[in-house]
Amino acid sequence: MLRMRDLSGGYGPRPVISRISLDIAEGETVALLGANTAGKTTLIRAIVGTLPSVSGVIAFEGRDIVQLPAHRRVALGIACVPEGRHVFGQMSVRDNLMMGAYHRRTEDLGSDLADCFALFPRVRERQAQAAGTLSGGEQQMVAICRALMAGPRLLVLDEPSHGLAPLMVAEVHGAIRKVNARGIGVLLVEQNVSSALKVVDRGYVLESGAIALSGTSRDLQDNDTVRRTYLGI
Amino acid sequence: MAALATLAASNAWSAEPVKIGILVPLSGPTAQFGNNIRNGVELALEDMKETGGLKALGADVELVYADVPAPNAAAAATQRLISQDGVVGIIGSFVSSITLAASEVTERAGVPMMTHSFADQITSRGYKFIFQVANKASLFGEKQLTYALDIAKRAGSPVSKIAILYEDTAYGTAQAKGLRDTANRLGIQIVVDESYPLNLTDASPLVNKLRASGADLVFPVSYFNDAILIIRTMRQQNLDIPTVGGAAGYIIPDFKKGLGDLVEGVYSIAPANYDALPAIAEKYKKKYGAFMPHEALMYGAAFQHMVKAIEVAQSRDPEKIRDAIAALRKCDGFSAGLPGGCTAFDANGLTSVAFPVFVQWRGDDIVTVYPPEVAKAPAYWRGKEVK
Amino acid sequence: MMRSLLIIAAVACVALLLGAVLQPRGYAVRVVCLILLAASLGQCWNIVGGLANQVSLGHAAFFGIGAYTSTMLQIKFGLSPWAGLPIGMLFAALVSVLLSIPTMRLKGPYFSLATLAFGEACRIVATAATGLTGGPQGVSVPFAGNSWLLLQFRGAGAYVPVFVGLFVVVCVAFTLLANGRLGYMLRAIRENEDAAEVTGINTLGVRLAGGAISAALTAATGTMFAQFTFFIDPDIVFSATSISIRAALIAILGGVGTLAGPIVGALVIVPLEELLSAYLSNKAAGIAPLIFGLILIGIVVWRPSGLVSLVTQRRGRT
Amino acid sequence: MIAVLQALADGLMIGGVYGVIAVGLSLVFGVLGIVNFAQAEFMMLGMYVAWFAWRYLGLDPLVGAALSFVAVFCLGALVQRLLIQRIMKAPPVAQIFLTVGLLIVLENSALLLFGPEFRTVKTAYQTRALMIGPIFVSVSYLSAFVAAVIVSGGLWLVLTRTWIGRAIRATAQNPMAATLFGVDTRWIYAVAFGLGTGLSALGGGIVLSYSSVSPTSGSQYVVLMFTVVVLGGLGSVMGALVGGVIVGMIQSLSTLVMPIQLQNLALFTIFIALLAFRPQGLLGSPSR
Repeated sequence: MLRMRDLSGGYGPRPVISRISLDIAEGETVALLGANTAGKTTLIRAIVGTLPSVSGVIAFEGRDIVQLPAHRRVALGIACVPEGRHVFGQMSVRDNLMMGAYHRRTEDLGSDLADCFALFPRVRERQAQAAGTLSGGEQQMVAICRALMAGPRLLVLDEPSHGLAPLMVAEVHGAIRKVNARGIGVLLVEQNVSSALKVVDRGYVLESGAIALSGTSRDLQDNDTVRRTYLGI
Repeated sequence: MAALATLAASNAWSAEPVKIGILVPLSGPTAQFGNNIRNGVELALEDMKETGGLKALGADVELVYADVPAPNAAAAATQRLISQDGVVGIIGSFVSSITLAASEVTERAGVPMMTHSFADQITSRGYKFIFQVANKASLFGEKQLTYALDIAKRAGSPVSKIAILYEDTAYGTAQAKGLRDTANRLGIQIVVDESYPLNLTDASPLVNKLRASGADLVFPVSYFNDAILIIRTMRQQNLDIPTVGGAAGYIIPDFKKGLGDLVEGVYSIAPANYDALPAIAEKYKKKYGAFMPHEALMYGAAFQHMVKAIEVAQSRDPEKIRDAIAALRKCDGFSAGLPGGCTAFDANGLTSVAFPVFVQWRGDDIVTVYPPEVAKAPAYWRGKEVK
Repeated sequence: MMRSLLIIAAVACVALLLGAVLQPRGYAVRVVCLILLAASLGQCWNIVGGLANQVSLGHAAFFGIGAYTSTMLQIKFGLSPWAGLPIGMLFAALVSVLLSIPTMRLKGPYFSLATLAFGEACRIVATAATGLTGGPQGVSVPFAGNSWLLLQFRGAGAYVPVFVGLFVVVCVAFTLLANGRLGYMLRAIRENEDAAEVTGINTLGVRLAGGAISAALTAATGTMFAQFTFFIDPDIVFSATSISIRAALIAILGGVGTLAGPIVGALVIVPLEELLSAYLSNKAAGIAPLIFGLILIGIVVWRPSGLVSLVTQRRGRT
Repeated sequence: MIAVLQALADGLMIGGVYGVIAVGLSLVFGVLGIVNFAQAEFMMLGMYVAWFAWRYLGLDPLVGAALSFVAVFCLGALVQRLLIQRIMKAPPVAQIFLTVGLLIVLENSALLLFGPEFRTVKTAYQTRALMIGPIFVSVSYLSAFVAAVIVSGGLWLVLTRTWIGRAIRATAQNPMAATLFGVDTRWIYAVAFGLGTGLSALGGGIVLSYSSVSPTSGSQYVVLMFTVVVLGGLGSVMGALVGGVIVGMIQSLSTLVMPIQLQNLALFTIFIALLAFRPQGLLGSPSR
């Protein structure tokens, strides 16, 4: 579904990520692992289109999207839960969800909303509240629901469990599995490597802007380097 | 200007033209008046050409404009006219503060300047090179009241309580002071004495005060924008007290265009009126499509006075021209349109002849109704003709 | 720091030289004076606007205070403007401290707009307080002939050394502030106020001091202006557009927070205005300011961080 | 007592109008983060459009104001694409600089195009007033006020009930996230700037119904507009309306106890004092 070849890019003349190749198959869940400054968010920004300078190939369902502006990628089926959630704080939760479906601009969103509420019943209760007044975990739910409202084929989540209580982390990861069960591909960026590897099929390890390792989640869990560096075993 | 330039070129045999600087606001908030002055001066120049230019010097007169939208730009522009363009005299400006700032430069440079700005201090600084063709603002205030009182008395409806509403500018405060001092001297009660910031956004507070005061006569001193707000708001509240405007906004063609029939019968004090000069006024109307406002007439007269003085002096020396301006008494052309019929000056450079007149709106025109020696028609007071 | 002082000295020498060779009662020397005044005004603004990034749009308040204090003291008590000058500066500094009580917590546009309102409030007070200021009719400085004692001269040429003096004082003040402890602290506040506070900088005191110095020097410029034009009224010296916003424009056009910024800004803006007015006044009304506005827009779109960035950027590259 | 009621009524009416001319300024700041000193010049252009519509199409200025909105919306959007967009990321001082330049250009373009004279419209209701008890209610203020309420209501509906309105609000709060969900923020910036300037132009049409226009009419309102939006909270639409009414009230009530000359001194004093206690304005959020 997503095919990346020799991708380099960054914010100025010096690239932050270089020559990255990565694949996500239809309906697959893939994790992107690595330390704080490894370039994970930069790679995500290249995929969703908000990175100022990129070169190389990103093909989504066979179409090269490297030059496609960010606001047109969501219509192809890429939706993102950005790092730090970035909900529209002064808008109601419901308006936040509506914004997720902006590229479709249809008022007929009943079933999509129902799907979201099924995933996170708490969101239904909070519908009329301003999103900025919710707790961090609730905002994360809104951010995920908002992305799902876009009707994506690939859901990109950047550090969705960051700063959440363990119980909430479990709920979010559970939701990711349910989403994947609906046939939606997932790219998950996590620092919390052990729990991430329980959710995904495969994973890539990023180091200093380049791919250092890749493999199935089982392979990675067994890999000595991964165990030492990220799992602390 | 283009026409002028070609004219100058065709007279190649003649000497270098004599340059006169026209220092007026052509942009900014008072651009309209600067524009009228330009029209007036150009018409005055045309008028003089017909009677045969500057014979004595064998040269043409060239106008050099300087656009001075605000007083901060006045000094530099004046200096530029004098030392770069080599003008022998300056005409301008409409706004008193611009005139005051510019005359500091003309005085030091020894170049004559003629103005019709009202401010009292223009000719009270003891300066030699500034000439004021109109009376001082305080005199306008005084006459505004005495003229109105006389008309009211003759109409049989004496006035005991008056209201003064004025913008807080140099022109408004000076005129209001004249009104106030005269009222106090004559024992007339001032029931409202209120200044307001220029360019009102809402006139209701003013008119509320006016309505509550029970004044018999109101003197609003304002430019156009405030004038129409005040008059309209008065009409809304059915206040039809006789209204005596303080020149400026009350005697321009736009006043009628904006208020229509509401202007009928409104009085104003004026430094001059075009009906004293029917032939030239007719020409002006044909050329510019509206009646000749007083500033066009006054500056046209000032300009002609200066040109005549150059001819009398037979010199381009500003000092000599200054002396000729001071000595000259000119009673033809535009000068004849001024009340008193002449342009002439006292030792301070203030007009020694002119006096303010009273005008009243009749249809599309303003008519001089007072004092009797210059009146063109009888005044109406509350709709009745005053005998 | 050495380089800054060299720049100031060079500009001062050129101005003095021009003052000496140009026709002393002519137009060109008057333009030199206007440039010096504009550069000084812009530099005063630059102290708070550039170093502390507090975009004041109310500097006309201090300018007007300076102009009126010395002028009224001269008219009412015969005091020389040389004596009125420090009194006006002190008064302006005091007002700036008072103003900072309500405005010190304000940030960004809120600060700018509060100072804009303050400048306008001062204009209204000056207009209404007829007894104190002469009101809207303005006041003329009585002319007593050439006199160093009364700081007034017949021609503009004699003002050049005086204005060069003002210019040098203001620029040196800026340089000392920019390179000294106070400047360092102002910049620290500009970058991150909370962090500056944590590191023990008395942010309030630093701001008050910077603001007071800027206000006092602006008042000095106002006094000089009054002695130069001989006529002031509230609309002239308390003008939001031709003093407050203009001071900011001069500094911004050249480059905010740099010594050379206001100098470059004044060197561009004043001659540009004069040239346009000289050549276009005879054409349709409004053309000159229209072109002036278009040039401003062109410059800011081309160089959003000011004209000085042309030089600094090139040096950065090589 | 009657004087107080009269002042309250006048303040409310004129304040509603202030609200409408200022709400566009607030919108422009809220969405683009730009303090637009040229906003009142767009209002002035709107006054001219309404005047021409009255003169040549016979439209009442309150109706012609719709044309003002459309014309200035297009101009504003164009100005945003050609100029403002280029300095969106520049420091705030550059933005001040640009909008001041724009102010000069617009004012003098109007002078060149329309000449320096004052223009005003004549309508039947201009000289009428209703008597409600002892209170005079000017029909022109009342119609202007009603127009202002309708416009504000319409704006509120657009911002909360339409896709474009949601996209504008989303962009104002978080342009990055808005982009992720398919909002072309550059287009939204142009639309928001057009909408903001268009609303001020529409307000200009409303003001023209009782006032006059000349190329410098904008300068009459520029400081007033800023006072209104800062009092209400920059970027807050409701705030601008509340701010408008407060400013109208202060101006009107202050004349009961002090000279009219000082009405704006009263306004600015309250303005600065209020900022000291609530630096983000009455309804503004502390974030921006």
